[in-house]
Amino acid sequence: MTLTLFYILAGVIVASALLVVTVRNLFHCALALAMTMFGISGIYLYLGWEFLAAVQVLIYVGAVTVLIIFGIMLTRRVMDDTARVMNNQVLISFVAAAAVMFVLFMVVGNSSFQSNNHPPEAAVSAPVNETQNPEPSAPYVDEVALLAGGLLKPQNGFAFAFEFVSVLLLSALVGAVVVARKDPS
Amino acid sequence: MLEQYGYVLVFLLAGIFFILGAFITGWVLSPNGLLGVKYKYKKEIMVDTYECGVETYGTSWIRFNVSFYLYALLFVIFDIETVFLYPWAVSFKQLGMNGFLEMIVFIAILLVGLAYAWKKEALKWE
Amino acid sequence: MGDQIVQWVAGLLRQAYAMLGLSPIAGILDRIVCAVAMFGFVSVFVMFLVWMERKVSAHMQSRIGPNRVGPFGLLQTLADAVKLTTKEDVHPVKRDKIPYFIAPILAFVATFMGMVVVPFDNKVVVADLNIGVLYIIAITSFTVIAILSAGWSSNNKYSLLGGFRSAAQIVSYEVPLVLSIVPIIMITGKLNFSSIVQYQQQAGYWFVVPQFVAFFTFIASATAEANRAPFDIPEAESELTGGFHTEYSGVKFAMFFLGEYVAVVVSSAVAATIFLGGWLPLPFFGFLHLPGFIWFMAKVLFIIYLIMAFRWTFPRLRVDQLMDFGWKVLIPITILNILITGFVVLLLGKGA
Amino acid sequence: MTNEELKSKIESDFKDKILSVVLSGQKEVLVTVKPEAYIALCRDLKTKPDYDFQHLSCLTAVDYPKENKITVVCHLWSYKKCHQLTVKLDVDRANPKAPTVEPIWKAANWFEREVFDLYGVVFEGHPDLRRIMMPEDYAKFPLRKDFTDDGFIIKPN
Amino acid sequence: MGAIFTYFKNILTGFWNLLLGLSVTTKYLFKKTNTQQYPEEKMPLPARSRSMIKLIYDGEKDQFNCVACMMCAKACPNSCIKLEGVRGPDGKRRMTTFKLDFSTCIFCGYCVEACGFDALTFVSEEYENSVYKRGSLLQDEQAMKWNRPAHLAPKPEEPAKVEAAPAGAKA
Amino acid sequence: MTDLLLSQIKPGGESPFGTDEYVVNMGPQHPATHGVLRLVVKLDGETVKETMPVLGYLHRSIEKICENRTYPQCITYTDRVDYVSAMSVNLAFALATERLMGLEAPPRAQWLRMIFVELQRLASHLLWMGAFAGDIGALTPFLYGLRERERILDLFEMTCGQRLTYNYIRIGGVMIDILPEFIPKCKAFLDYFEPRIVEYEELLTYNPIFLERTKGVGVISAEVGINSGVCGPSLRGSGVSCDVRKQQPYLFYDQVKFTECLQNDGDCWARYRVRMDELRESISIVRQCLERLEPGPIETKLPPILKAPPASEIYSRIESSRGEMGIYLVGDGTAKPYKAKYRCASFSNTFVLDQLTRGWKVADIMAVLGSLDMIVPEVDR
Repeated sequence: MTLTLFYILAGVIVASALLVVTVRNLFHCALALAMTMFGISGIYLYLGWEFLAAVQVLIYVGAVTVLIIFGIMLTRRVMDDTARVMNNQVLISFVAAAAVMFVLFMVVGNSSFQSNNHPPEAAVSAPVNETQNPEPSAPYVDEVALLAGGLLKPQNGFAFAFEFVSVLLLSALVGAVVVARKDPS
Repeated sequence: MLEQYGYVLVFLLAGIFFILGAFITGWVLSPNGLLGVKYKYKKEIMVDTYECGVETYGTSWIRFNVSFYLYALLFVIFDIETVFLYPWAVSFKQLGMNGFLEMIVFIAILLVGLAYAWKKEALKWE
Repeated sequence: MGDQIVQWVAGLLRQAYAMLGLSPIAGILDRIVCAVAMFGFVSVFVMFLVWMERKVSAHMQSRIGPNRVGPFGLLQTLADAVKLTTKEDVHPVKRDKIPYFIAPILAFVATFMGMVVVPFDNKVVVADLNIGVLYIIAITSFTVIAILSAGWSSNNKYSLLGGFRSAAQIVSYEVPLVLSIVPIIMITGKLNFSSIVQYQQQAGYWFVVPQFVAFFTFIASATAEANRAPFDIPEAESELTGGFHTEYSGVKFAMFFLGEYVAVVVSSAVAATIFLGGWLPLPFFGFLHLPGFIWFMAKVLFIIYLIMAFRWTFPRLRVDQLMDFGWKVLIPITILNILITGFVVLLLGKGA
Repeated sequence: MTNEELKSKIESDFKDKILSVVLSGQKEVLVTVKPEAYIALCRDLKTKPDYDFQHLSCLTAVDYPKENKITVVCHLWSYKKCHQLTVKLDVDRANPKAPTVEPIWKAANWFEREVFDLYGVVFEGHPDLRRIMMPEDYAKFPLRKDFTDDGFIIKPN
Repeated sequence: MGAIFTYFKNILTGFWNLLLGLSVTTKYLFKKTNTQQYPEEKMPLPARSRSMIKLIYDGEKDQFNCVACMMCAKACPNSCIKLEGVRGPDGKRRMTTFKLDFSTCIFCGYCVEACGFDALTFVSEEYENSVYKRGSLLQDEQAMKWNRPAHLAPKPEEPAKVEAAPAGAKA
Repeated sequence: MTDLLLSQIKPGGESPFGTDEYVVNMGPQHPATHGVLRLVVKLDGETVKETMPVLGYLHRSIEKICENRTYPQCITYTDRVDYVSAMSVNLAFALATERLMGLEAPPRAQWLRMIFVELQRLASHLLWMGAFAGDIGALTPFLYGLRERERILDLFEMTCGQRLTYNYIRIGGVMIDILPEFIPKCKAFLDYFEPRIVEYEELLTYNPIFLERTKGVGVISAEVGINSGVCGPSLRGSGVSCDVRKQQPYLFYDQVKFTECLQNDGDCWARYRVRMDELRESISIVRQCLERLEPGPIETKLPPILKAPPASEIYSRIESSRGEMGIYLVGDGTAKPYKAKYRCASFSNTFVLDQLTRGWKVADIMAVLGSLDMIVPEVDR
């Protein structure tokens, strides 16, 4: 039953991901992308990490898709269905895509996916879990507190990285402002 | 715990089916649907795009201003911030003053960004 | 009391399954029954709300409002719904078909899914998710895509402008909406609604008292999220005729309408739960021993009334002023509120 | 300044620019201007502090088919001095052409468009001389006295 | 510092003024409404109301008061009155046909004012003038026939125009 | 179906980051435009680059009709020039004809005219207030305005029998004298109405959203305003004293006390304030008129068929609710005017719409249009 669910989800994700790259109408692409993201959040949920799933929906569906649609509106030939999918850089892009895919496969293959559905042993053995495990007997890990502890407790050593995220966001913001505000004329 | 999300899934599917059901009902009952009559009047004008009774000039799918994009980008950034805020808020009492100070720094850096955007009038709508 | 009723209904359902020989798939059937019941509740409640809005607006304007169909015109909305269903479905030929079709579905489903976590009474909730607050915020962000699709696919300048304005607006007000809940979560340390209500029960006060700033910012941003006046610029009729649903008619328009009202219900329910103590009775009125469900609905209706009163009292903001209000007033205030709450909670925690 | 004084002052000031100044039966000052001096007179009337006609209250035309002329009529008003003046310019009915006063009073823009639309007077130098009331492709000039268009006029008893 | 102060002051005063506005609408929420339910509740129109033009029919003499003097047709700015008359055996003119096109009538009242024979009048009781077919707006003398009730008969001493000063006009 | 106007518009320029310039029609079938005004708006994103009003959708050639009607018959058509304040136009035409003929109405008629014109100003401003608030998005003041307006119309109907097209003010006087109960009813109305203004002000004047929408929006300076022919309350919002009632008194306006309401900012809010203040001034004028009403004839005795005015011409102006209303009459000695020109306030006020909205947002078009108090039949006639 649960495995069927996974295959359905995977099917949806792959199908909509294929749509993203094949459909010529850019707006439809964006919708398909939202669908993909939604499917991925389903995978997170399937693994039991509900916070991650919610964040996936919140950021990727609610925010990034909107960003992409607004980005689409900046292009000129929005409704041009005759645009060619291929151009003379197809080879380079194919190589690049293959490389990215290889890296992803390496990463995916090496990681052991932790499901939060299962008894706590799996969760306890997770690397960040030494900080806090509210109730060891509980079959469910409060991942939100887990995440917060992992990030913010100084002894975990992620505090600086956490602050750095903020700097990263700041730089993105400043960059956006500079790019958008520059008067071209 | 996770079986709770079965409800979510069922609600999602049920919602879609309800709407489709409503559409089908509408299609059955509407004058141009299953039980309706054939058109006796000019259809082209009726199904044209509405623009106050005047023919549309030019295309509607126009290129938009970059400020929309900027707002979306700002939103993504602040959305990520809130995503970090939530776990922090949940374990706020456990983390104590230490975590609070860390978060203040985090927010402050982002507020600098907001102030910068404000100052540069990037928040000005066009 | 509410949970007793639920238990009783569940028992009846079990018997029914057993009689029909459907016990093996009882879990799925339960969920379907829940969804159907919720849809029924939502439809009826929205019909009531539309009637209420018309009555409230009418009396505010020295009018009577609907009074022909049914007692006090209560069935007026039903009549309207029947009318919308039997209306001809006029759609522009130049539309972009797939998004045009998807948009009303998404607009409704996104908000309808939010109803899953609304706690009507103690233990009377479809699914008391651990991350309830975040779930609602996440799931309602689908509305943006619905509105963008509607605005885009209609191939109409008003729709496009309205849809994009609306998307920018929803996106901008999601930040203060999310931020205004953070202080509550800091205090309670929980993301699910039942725990938040229980915390208020134990603490003996509703969060509207210490967190009134958060309450007002939440109401303001929730109003904006639901595209209600004075933040209804996406469908500002005096500028953009109908905004993103200019080209929709008949059932499809009705679905947008339904979605908008369900969004109002969801945000009011969240506000009632978080700030007004959910199913808890009013202070000094506990002796009435009314079921929590009634208290909860009363609070929801109060907040909905507030939102309606805003709509019929205030002018509409201009789009740039709306953005300014979101980014330059609401976000700084909510962040300030978070910081002040943090200090106070820590100081009180030290003192205690 | 009373209207009599205004009349005599205009008579003396713009002797070479006007054809006649009359005080009508209703004590209004009517100035008929020489076509070539029309713009100059209007500019003087607006800028000279004695007159200070800042406000072009109305600009219209009257059709006189018997005398074969269309008279363009400007009604001027001074907010500061509170006096009124009527400036008239006769143009040829067969080929009605008049200089525009739009550069002097912006308000003349639509008034002149209206006169063009309804009388056919072409205002030379007008920035945007299009039909304003009638459809863009309409060919006749409805306010001329000899205008006929079946279906447009209900004949009174 | 001053800027921050005004920032918060603006928010607070704005909030207060919003509450003021809300108080007005909320007050009206509980007040009596002003609506009248039209088909059930009918407002009596004032006696002078120009709502329907009628031809006065003299029941005693079994004839219309109209003598076809054409004054109404002359006064009508839209020329929507058409009437004809003949000279009767007694030497007096009598109206034979009277047609009023209500689709072009603008209810200016000139015809009633012009009438010197008490033949045309406005009726304030009838004001539901809408019809289903445009043709039925062209009414003839039979459709406009109106037998004046006794209580509306003109008092002999009252002139057509009220010239007496209203009481208390001079305060 | 090709639109001649639209075909003349050239597509906008391109800029790498800007929006495509595009053209949007507002009206004639638009929920916001008053009547059937059509605005062709060139937009850059949300910013207005140009507003082109397209007139003529309500053109009924009233001026041509008047050339074919006798002078009293023309009065019925003046009702249709500005249906929201028909009394003013009645008065304008009647006054113009009287001046052309050298007539003067008896004093009682003059006072009655003043009462009705000022009541009409109240009614018109009330409707304007509602429509303006509705343009900005507040729907409730519209109903409040209509509610009070109904009571004024009741007074009119009681007197002349009509609620909208009165044909009440005639050449040489008024149509009919008021009923005895008119004066107490009118006073009762004024007493009821005065506190209502406070409510409108609470709803709108200092509402922060209203302030945001109107303060500093659509500013017109005094010079530009005068030069562009703006008149009436719209120009008084820019601080120009332009009230015909003060500058060229007609009726008995020189005998009543009232102040000319002026504001200096020239924005939508100033225009709003001017009209709200004028409500109070009009109430005071009506009160003074009611005090000074004396018995007497209400109509100059005219020959049965109106004496033909002399072959002369007159340009007569009054202050209508919307501003300066001028009537240019040319008589040729016959019973029909040779030429009748209506100079309407809305016509010249709509002209500045383009100047006022350039650089503002789409939503501001409606705010500015509302604040100018234009009425389409007055523009098109």
